[in-house]
Amino acid sequence: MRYRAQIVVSLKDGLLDPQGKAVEGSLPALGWTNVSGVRVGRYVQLDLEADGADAAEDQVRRMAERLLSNPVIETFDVVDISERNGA
Amino acid sequence: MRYRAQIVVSLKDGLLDPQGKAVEGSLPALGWTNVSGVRVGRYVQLDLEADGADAAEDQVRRMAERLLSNPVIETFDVVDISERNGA
Amino acid sequence: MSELPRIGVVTFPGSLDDRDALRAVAFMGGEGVPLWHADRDLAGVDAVILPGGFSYGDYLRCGAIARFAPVMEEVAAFADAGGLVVGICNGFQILCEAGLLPGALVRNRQLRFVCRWVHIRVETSISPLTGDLVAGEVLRVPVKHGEGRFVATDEQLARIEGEGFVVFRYCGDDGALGDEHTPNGASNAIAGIRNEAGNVVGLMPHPEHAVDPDVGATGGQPLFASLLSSALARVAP
Amino acid sequence: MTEPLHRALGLTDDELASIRSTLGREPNRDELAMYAAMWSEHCSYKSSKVYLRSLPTQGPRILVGPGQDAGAVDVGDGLAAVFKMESHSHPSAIEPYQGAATGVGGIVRDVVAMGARPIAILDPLRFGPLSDDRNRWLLEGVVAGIGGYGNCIGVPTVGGELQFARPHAANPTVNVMCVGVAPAERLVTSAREVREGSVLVLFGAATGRDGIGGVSVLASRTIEDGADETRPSVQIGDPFAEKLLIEASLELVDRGLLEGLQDLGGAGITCAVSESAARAGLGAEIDLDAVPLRERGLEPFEILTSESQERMLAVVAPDRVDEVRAVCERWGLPAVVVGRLVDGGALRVRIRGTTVAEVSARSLADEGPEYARPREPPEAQDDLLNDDPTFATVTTSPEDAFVTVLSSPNIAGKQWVWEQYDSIVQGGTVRGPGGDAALVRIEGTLRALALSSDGKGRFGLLDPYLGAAHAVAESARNVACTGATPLAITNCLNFGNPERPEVMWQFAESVRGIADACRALETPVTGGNVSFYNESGDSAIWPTAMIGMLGVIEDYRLAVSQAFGPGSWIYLAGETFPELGGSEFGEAVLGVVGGRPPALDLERERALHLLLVHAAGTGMLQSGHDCAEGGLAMALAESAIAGGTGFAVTIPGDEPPHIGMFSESASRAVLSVDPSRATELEDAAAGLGVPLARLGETGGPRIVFDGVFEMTVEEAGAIHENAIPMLLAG
Ligand SMILES: Nc1ncnc2c1ncn2[C@@H]1O[C@H](COP(=O)(O)OP(=O)(O)O)[C@@H](O)[C@H]1O
Ligand SMILES: [Mg+2]
Repeated sequence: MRYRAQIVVSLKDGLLDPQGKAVEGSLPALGWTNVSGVRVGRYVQLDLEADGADAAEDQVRRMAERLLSNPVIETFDVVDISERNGA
Repeated sequence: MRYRAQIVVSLKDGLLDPQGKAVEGSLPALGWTNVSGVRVGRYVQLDLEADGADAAEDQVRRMAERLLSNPVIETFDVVDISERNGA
Repeated sequence: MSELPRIGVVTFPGSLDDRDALRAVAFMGGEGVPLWHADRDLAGVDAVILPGGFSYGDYLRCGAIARFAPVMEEVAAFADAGGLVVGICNGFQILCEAGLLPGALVRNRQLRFVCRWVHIRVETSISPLTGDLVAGEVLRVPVKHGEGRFVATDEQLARIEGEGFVVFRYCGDDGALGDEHTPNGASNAIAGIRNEAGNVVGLMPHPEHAVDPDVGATGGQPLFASLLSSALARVAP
Repeated sequence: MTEPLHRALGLTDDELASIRSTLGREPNRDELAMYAAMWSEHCSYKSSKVYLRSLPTQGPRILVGPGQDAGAVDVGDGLAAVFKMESHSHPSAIEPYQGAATGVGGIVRDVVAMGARPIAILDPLRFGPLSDDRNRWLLEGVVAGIGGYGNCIGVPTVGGELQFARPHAANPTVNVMCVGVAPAERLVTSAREVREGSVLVLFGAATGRDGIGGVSVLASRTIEDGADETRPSVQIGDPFAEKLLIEASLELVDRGLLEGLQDLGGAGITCAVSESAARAGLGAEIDLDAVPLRERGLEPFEILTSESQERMLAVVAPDRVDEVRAVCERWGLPAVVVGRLVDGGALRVRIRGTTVAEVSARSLADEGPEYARPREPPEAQDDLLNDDPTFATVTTSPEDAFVTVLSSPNIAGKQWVWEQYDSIVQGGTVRGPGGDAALVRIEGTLRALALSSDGKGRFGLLDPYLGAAHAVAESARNVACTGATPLAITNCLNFGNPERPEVMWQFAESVRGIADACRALETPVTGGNVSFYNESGDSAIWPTAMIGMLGVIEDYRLAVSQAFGPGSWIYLAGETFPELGGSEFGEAVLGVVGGRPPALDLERERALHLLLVHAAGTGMLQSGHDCAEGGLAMALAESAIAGGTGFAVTIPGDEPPHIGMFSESASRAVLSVDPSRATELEDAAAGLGVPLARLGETGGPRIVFDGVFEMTVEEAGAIHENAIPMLLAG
């Protein structure tokens, strides 16, 4: 079966997030003074063939560990895996 | 109340996504030949004070339109807004 | 008239080639006027350059944050009134983000920063940089960017091409187009474009780094010469 | 088993004992953390000090020698060139992009802390073979990180080195050199008048849990054991914040608002404060409540040793503090008063009104331990020397050997690397990457700084003394080839575990080699950095003394390039001996890393430099190029490729061609002159006692080794340029 997986890769908590810092710093000038804790990460979407959601999730996790993230500074989260009929 | 919003910004479908292609291209060498349609986007998480989820969502959309995404090349999706009690 | 054309160069936090642009203006016989991102004031200059660099680190998207700087309101008003505005590299990205030019600049196709001398072909005389040049002239200038691949929606691109808004294309030393000459994979080898009125131009290459023969080729000289004469020609709005 | 805290922090029992006796009591854990950070190998140089003292550091043009943030050289017109090299190998081995990026940030702050504007970066690198995809990942990440940071702060990267060797696979070597310029009288050195009561202002980024113990753990323990706890110590660089920090710092210096300026690097606030105080012969009081934090709940010892990037500490007269604040604010940087200098030598740390640490500033900064560790040559050393390719029987044809060496990644073109670097920003780059040395002009003058970085890993393995001396000689030769006079060096000494006698022997020999070469070439040492523990298990990296040479050319319009033009006569200056020991030919063609490295006669070397500078200054030369890795054949090929012009030469000497083509004899350069200037060059060479042999002529589209083989310049150029991209394509 065909699955679509969505993975979010973000910097480990506690690490400086320059992008988030820059976005947060620019918001007040745009009139938004009520925002905090901005963090910017990477979003990866991919399709894969697998027999069963478990197999799919298992592979996605291994891909995320080896290729999509560097465990030294990043954590990842498989936010969704769902079957895609057809296309 | 305090809300946490999660926004995903991705390149428009028509646009070449070299990052996605690079990831896809490196998978077979690692033994994963069953993956396709890799797209890489941006993930933004932020906290904001608002009276009510609708107000929060409304502001998040406006921030996404004005700052977090560029309509010429990107689309955005507010994947989640949920209340955060306390810190 | 003996008065020198006064060319403003805006410094944003993270601008890098602002000094180089001021130096190039002076080298070509103009008066460079430093402008500051936080000031709502263009000091009555005859033309404005948004220089290269990494404004606000180019975090999020190149130019996405700089476009909201106070000075940009003035630049937009200046442009609407017909004032000459030139965006170089990061400046080009800022103009696109601000909607003063169509399209956008995204990650190079090869996913790597590229610093290299290239050739560009002038496509039109209608722009603040090409008034003294004719279409077809080939210039040698450097590029240095990680996100210089020009893209636009199909409608935008059709209009840009249809109405001749393309000012520069990457090419070979003989002016021939070809993928191998395009350092970033830009649509239609586009290196620079203008707005409809023809008073705003943006380009990825760095003409300000190509005026002094002691440090390289001089393909930027005719572009700055054009800018200075257009600036002299028109009464600043 | 839980080991005692001091050991967990990298302090030995003896070190703890001496801390006890200085304090006259038990140190508390905050004090222990401060000592651990300051007395780490990285900060205290405890294993290397005794040797580094033997380096020549004096000279008529030396303004600031070792011991400051960076060294400074008088380059005329009252201007000083400030430069230093540093290693960021350990973090780069586990997070190549951020590890290398923060390496750039750190060395740039060292130069800024002297009050100089950074105008150039060089990045000598070593990796394992590109056949391994982890090594490709490391190279791609490190280069992207150096570019990502350097490009974003607007300092051109104008040179470096890239070499490959298996022992560098687990431990890549990432060194970064930064060069700056400042008016000599405005240099911010400890010589400045710093008074009791002066205020300590911390400005720049907020402080987080970055690289806590990073120095003492990351840099003082080998990757292997406890890779896991070292991991969180990698930091994320913020080049945008650094750019603002540079501009703010230089504005503070220009406006004369500072008594002192310190970057915060290894050991963070503890290091910056204790050094500022110790240098002034004073103590200090600091209040940790004032330090802006990035997250809640940092413990005192974390704030004290955090290595959060993009921060600076200014020493300011009390009546200037408001002006300092205003400048920082204009650049969008938080600036807070964290303390002041006080009489007596004590560094007192307060938080929430209570004193958490009280130690002698000098004991932290200057009275760290010092070891004369045992040293002895590895047993296998003689076998290595005896396995000499010079005497091997060679079946490979000269043409095949030529192609093999030309496409070896050590020799091949490095444009894949330097095209990812902005080498022209600031508008001063007269000669960027690709030549023997880069030339960066000094604004408002006709002078240019000539910069080259060189290390000789193979030679170093076979004979650390010669390896280091050759590195000094080659970097000076690279500079002289452009017509510039070599003036001074900085260095980064990359070695394995100093607790092993073989490594300590390699280190001592290397320092001896640098000292002798720098004395003979009159290029004193202005500073440097030592990186130990570059090993996993018992396989250390090749002993690599990386040399950063700085020279000056009086008129950059007379600078010489390596590119051939048509119609010139080609000369080889210097003499070729049968010396294939440790050569590229040996490794690439015969698969042998062994033999005796070429001999080095420093008097001959110096004579060659004098000839090169004289010949360039009188405009004799069409081209000049260092003849080193890959020998005469490669020097000729590189000049042909650079100029798109061929040549025809006869290899001198009666040995088999591969000796004359690939021997790496020292003190040689390939020169080309217009025939009308030939006798002039010959006379000059004779006058200086430099052997000079005419090899042939330039011109045409072909590379021709008479009676040996020929190929087109175009073909050779393609091989040279495509080698590394092809290896990276896997
Ligand atoms: N990592 C690098 N970064 C920037 N430039 C580099 C790098 N590696 C090599 N180069 C440049 O490539 C050219 C050739 O390098 P190298 O072979 O070490 O020169 P040489 O043998 O004359 O010392 C030099 O100009 C050098 O600055
Ligand atoms: Mg070299």
